[in-house]
Amino acid sequence: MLLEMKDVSVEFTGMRGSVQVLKNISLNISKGEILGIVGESGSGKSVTALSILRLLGNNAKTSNGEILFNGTDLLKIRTKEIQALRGKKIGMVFQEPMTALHPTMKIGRQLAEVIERHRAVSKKAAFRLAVQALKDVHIHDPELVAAKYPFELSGGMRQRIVIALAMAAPPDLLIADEPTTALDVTIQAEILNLIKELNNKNDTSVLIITHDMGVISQLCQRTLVMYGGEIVESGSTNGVLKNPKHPYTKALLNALPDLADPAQPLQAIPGEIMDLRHRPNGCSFAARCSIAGEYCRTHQPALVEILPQHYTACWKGEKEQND
Amino acid sequence: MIDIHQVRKTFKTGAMKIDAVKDTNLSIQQGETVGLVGESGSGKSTLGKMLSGLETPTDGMIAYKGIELWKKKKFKRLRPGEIQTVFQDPQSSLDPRMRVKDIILEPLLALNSKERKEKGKMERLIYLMKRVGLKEDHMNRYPHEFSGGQRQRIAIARALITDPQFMILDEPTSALDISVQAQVLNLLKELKREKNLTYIFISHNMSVIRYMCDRVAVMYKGKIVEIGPVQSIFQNPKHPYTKILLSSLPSLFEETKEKINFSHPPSLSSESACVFYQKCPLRQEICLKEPCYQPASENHTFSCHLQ
Amino acid sequence: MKKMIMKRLALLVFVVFGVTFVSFFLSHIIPGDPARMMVGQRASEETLKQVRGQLGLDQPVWIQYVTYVKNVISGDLGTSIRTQKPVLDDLTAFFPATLELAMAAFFIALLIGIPLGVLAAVKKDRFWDHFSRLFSISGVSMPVFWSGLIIILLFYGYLGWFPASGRIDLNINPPTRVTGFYLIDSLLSGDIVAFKSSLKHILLPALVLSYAQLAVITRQVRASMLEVLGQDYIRTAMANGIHGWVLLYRYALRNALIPTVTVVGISFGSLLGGAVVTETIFGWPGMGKYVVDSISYLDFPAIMGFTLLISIGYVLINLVVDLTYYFLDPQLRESEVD
Amino acid sequence: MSAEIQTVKQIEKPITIHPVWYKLKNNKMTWIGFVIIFVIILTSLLAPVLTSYDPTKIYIVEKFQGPSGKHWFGTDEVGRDILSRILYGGRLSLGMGVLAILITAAIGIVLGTISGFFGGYIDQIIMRIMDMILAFPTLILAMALAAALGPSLQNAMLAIAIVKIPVYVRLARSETLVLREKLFVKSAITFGIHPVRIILKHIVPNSLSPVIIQATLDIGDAILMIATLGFLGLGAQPPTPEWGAMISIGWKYLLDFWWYPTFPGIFLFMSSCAFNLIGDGIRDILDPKSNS
Repeated sequence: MLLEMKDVSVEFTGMRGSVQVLKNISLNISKGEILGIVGESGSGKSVTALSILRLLGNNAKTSNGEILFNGTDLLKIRTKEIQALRGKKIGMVFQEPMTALHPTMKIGRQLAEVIERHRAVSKKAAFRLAVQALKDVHIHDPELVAAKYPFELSGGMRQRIVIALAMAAPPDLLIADEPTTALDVTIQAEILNLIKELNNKNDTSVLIITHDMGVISQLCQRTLVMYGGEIVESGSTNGVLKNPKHPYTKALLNALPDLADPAQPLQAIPGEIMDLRHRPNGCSFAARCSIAGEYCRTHQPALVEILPQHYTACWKGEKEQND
Repeated sequence: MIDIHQVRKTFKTGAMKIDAVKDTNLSIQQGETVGLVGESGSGKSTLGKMLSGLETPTDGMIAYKGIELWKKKKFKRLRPGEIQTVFQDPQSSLDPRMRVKDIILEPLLALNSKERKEKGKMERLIYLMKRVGLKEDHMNRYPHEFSGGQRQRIAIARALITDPQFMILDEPTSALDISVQAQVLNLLKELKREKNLTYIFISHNMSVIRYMCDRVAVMYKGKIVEIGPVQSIFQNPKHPYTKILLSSLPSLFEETKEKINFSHPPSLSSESACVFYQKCPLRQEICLKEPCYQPASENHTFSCHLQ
Repeated sequence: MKKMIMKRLALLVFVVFGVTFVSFFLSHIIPGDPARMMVGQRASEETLKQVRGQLGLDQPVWIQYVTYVKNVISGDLGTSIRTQKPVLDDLTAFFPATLELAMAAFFIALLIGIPLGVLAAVKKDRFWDHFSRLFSISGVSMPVFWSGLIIILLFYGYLGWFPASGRIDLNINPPTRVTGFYLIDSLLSGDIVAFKSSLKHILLPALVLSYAQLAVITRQVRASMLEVLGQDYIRTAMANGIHGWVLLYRYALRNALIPTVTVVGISFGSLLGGAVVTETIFGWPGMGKYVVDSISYLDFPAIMGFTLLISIGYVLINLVVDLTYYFLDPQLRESEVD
Repeated sequence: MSAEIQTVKQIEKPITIHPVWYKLKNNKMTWIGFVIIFVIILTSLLAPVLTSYDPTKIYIVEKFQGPSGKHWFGTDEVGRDILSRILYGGRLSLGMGVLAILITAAIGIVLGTISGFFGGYIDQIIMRIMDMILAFPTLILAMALAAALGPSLQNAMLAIAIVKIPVYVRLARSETLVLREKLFVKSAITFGIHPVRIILKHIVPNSLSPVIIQATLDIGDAILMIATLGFLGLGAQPPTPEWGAMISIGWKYLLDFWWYPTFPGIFLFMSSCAFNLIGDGIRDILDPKSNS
């Protein structure tokens, strides 16, 4: 197992006490695998990604649990060690390509800077490798682009460069947090293809965070569904999308306009997204769930294997299985 | 109901002139929902803004019910409140310092006092709030106390207070989560039926367009490259850009779908070339001349040489 | 870049005209008669009239203005009523002293302000942040004319470590004039004694003068550092393994300094203004003292010459600011190429 | 040096409530500022009750007396009680400082909002005039204006109000430019609401907080500048008990009678400091950029 998160919880401390944004998250990624986390805003999917590299702010506290990367617990090692790991072993790509690059440093220099960090090469060689890295993410005229500043490039180009930066080492694991959300659909497709290709070529594992079911279905082998800072369902992408077990996953898929009949109303999920500051005692989805009973509101369900390699955290689902 | 004739909008940045919208024709019938789809910078929002009075057309004519909206660069409201807009970002479309009640009633300030009194009655306000899914006691709260979906409901209630006939929906659900998006889309559909509204629906999301619209116009670099009934466009796209757009839509259940990609910019170009020339995978020499519109089927036209 | 410099120089012409215009007419609404001040209370109407004629004060105001502008263009700023010397000569005599003081204060402000601002941002809400906050708030709240007095009282009155006035000890000959800056001139002529003495003299006034601007610079650096550190690209850099000094210096500070440049430019202008007061307290023989004396004497040509000089200096500082921007921010460089 | 800098800007949270009061409660320095101002205002208003001395009455026999039970802060060169002069002077310094900023902020908001909202020629004209004012160092221009208007406390106040106008015009203008792009303003335009109403209802209220922050900080500065003009003889004239004017006379006696310029200076420093503390605190509370 390349990465193993076990029972990780994260709290944010603010002016008025603390809010639990992640609750007992466990997941694992094996070598060469693409794992997807899908969820809406407030589900904790981005926090999960940031917690791995310990990039959460000072107001965040990661309590209990462990994050094992190649066997070492990332939560226990010293700051220096995690800094050495960032980019070298685990790369990360963020949502906003427009602001993710150093605005006053040339592209080639930015890449060379990172390459120098991770590989024992001379300045000159680093620059050559930087140009090569641009070529690897399918940028035409890499020499020309290397001599440009970020503001001279389009969003799609910048996201390619951000990916090139993250892949500079190259790392064993690439975390991509909504890598295509800010891009046009047509560009999105190209970026997703690029990620898939890099995964193939280098055998790099990928953790992809998204709100878009389409991205999940196109890219991921396995999928986790998050709601309210918890994992509510996990399994193979096929299983989760075609045979969803958790009422939330089902409802989410039904709410998509993609396949809906325009003559019928969409099956919307009633209510609003859970407010993390008022975490209920029972299942966090119970308030919006169409099949929740009294028991669901007072008792919290655990993630159980309902089908082989397919887990869900739902009292009803378990009963269904038992019946 | 709406007639857009040869409309052009040119933005100047320094010495550069960019046509955000060029030579666009579009007419919208009473009661239909017309979708405008395209990527960022395609001019779809600019077109919407010219209908609502936020941008002045550089050239051309826009008429509402046969009467020109723009006369000598001045926006004429035949009757204020007939055309209303709902914007994308409910975060910034509500004044953070106003109470919900005042926000919803604000458009009435443009009406004459008789109409204002009539439409601003408390029962009407409460009815509208309930209709869009808000509670009566939300009236005295401030926008920051609401979630994104609720704010969009407030924005919709505000647009409805003047009893408009035509609404410009500019990416109304793009900032919302999927589960909330479905609620808002349903609401918009119901309202349309109830009040016999006409919509122009601007979005970059093809599946939302498919679900919401009767007709759709695909825009690229300021030009409508293809327009027709939703069914026809989705099943039988003619323009290469529309095809790429449809093929890049990540689909949930189809495993293998043939993907068409953009082409890289050619060395040769011309001022009068087709708008899609730079990226078209099928381009040929003839494309250096701007193509005319040609019919594909009933009501379905596109602008490409190569079909 | 040429275009930008041309723009600034065009503005300079505009400002020179504007400033002469405003200061000229301002000085003419000042109640008081400079001719009367010159000849004294007991002089006869006859002499008064004669002096008026000499000064051109009997002409209509706009003719006086045209004459004045003509003279300014040919480099003649008029003759000071108070010192009876050409204003230009007076200003060139006093200007280096003021500039030396302002520059010294400026470097102190930069040298302490930037690191303190960075430290405060990095250690936000911890000791150094609180310290820098208190330090800078007291800096902007400190009346220069009062803090100067307290410092004199302490270092001269009680401790006797530093002199209280002048640029150099009276018994030491000022160094041969090359730049007009004693510190530099004394080094150029190898006169260590003069250097030490002028260093001792400049230290207290420069410190007092720099305090307020130091505070401003510290706050600005802290604010823009915090903003930059919160930006996405810093997070990207961190995720790519950039950390420590490289992150702080090459990624954060370089961009944080861009908005700081404007503030630094303005603060240099304020230093020239603040010098007026500091010079009065420390008996520093610069332009500040000269202008205060001129104002109380209603010495129009001197006041106008001074404001003109300061305003031109201001425009030039802005030009330097623009040029700095130009080198720091590639996006600006690009947009210039139209 | 640690690189663990706060980086998570946006926590995924659907609703945020302005925690202004929570922050204000925790901001000790702001409270210290409020307390100082309160004490200075109170004591200067209660001056007739707190001291039995007339601030302008000359009593040569008691000149240059050091601090004592009788005269807490000593007496000046003609035997006036320095404490009572400071307390009465507080009314002038604070009052004039606040007034100057109120005037300048009001003018600045009006001009800046008009400039930003309408743009075009109006904007060009207003901004070029502001550039003119900005071509002078503030203090020098204030000195020249004060001299031109004739040295007095009121004129010093006016001079300061004039030289500070560009700051507020620029601030209000840039806020307006940002707000003009906000969708709630655009919406109001699409409703067909009159521009004046849009400015009054949407632009001004939403651009007020940076103006308030700037104004609070500037009151401290205005108090200092009024005192500076007084010190240079261009402001309040003797025997007005204005702090700057007091120091202006007192500093000549500094080495022998240290208390004379020292105490007015302390009050000057404290009041300016208090406004800066409050302004700085409010900025931290209201400015979203400075939050973590």
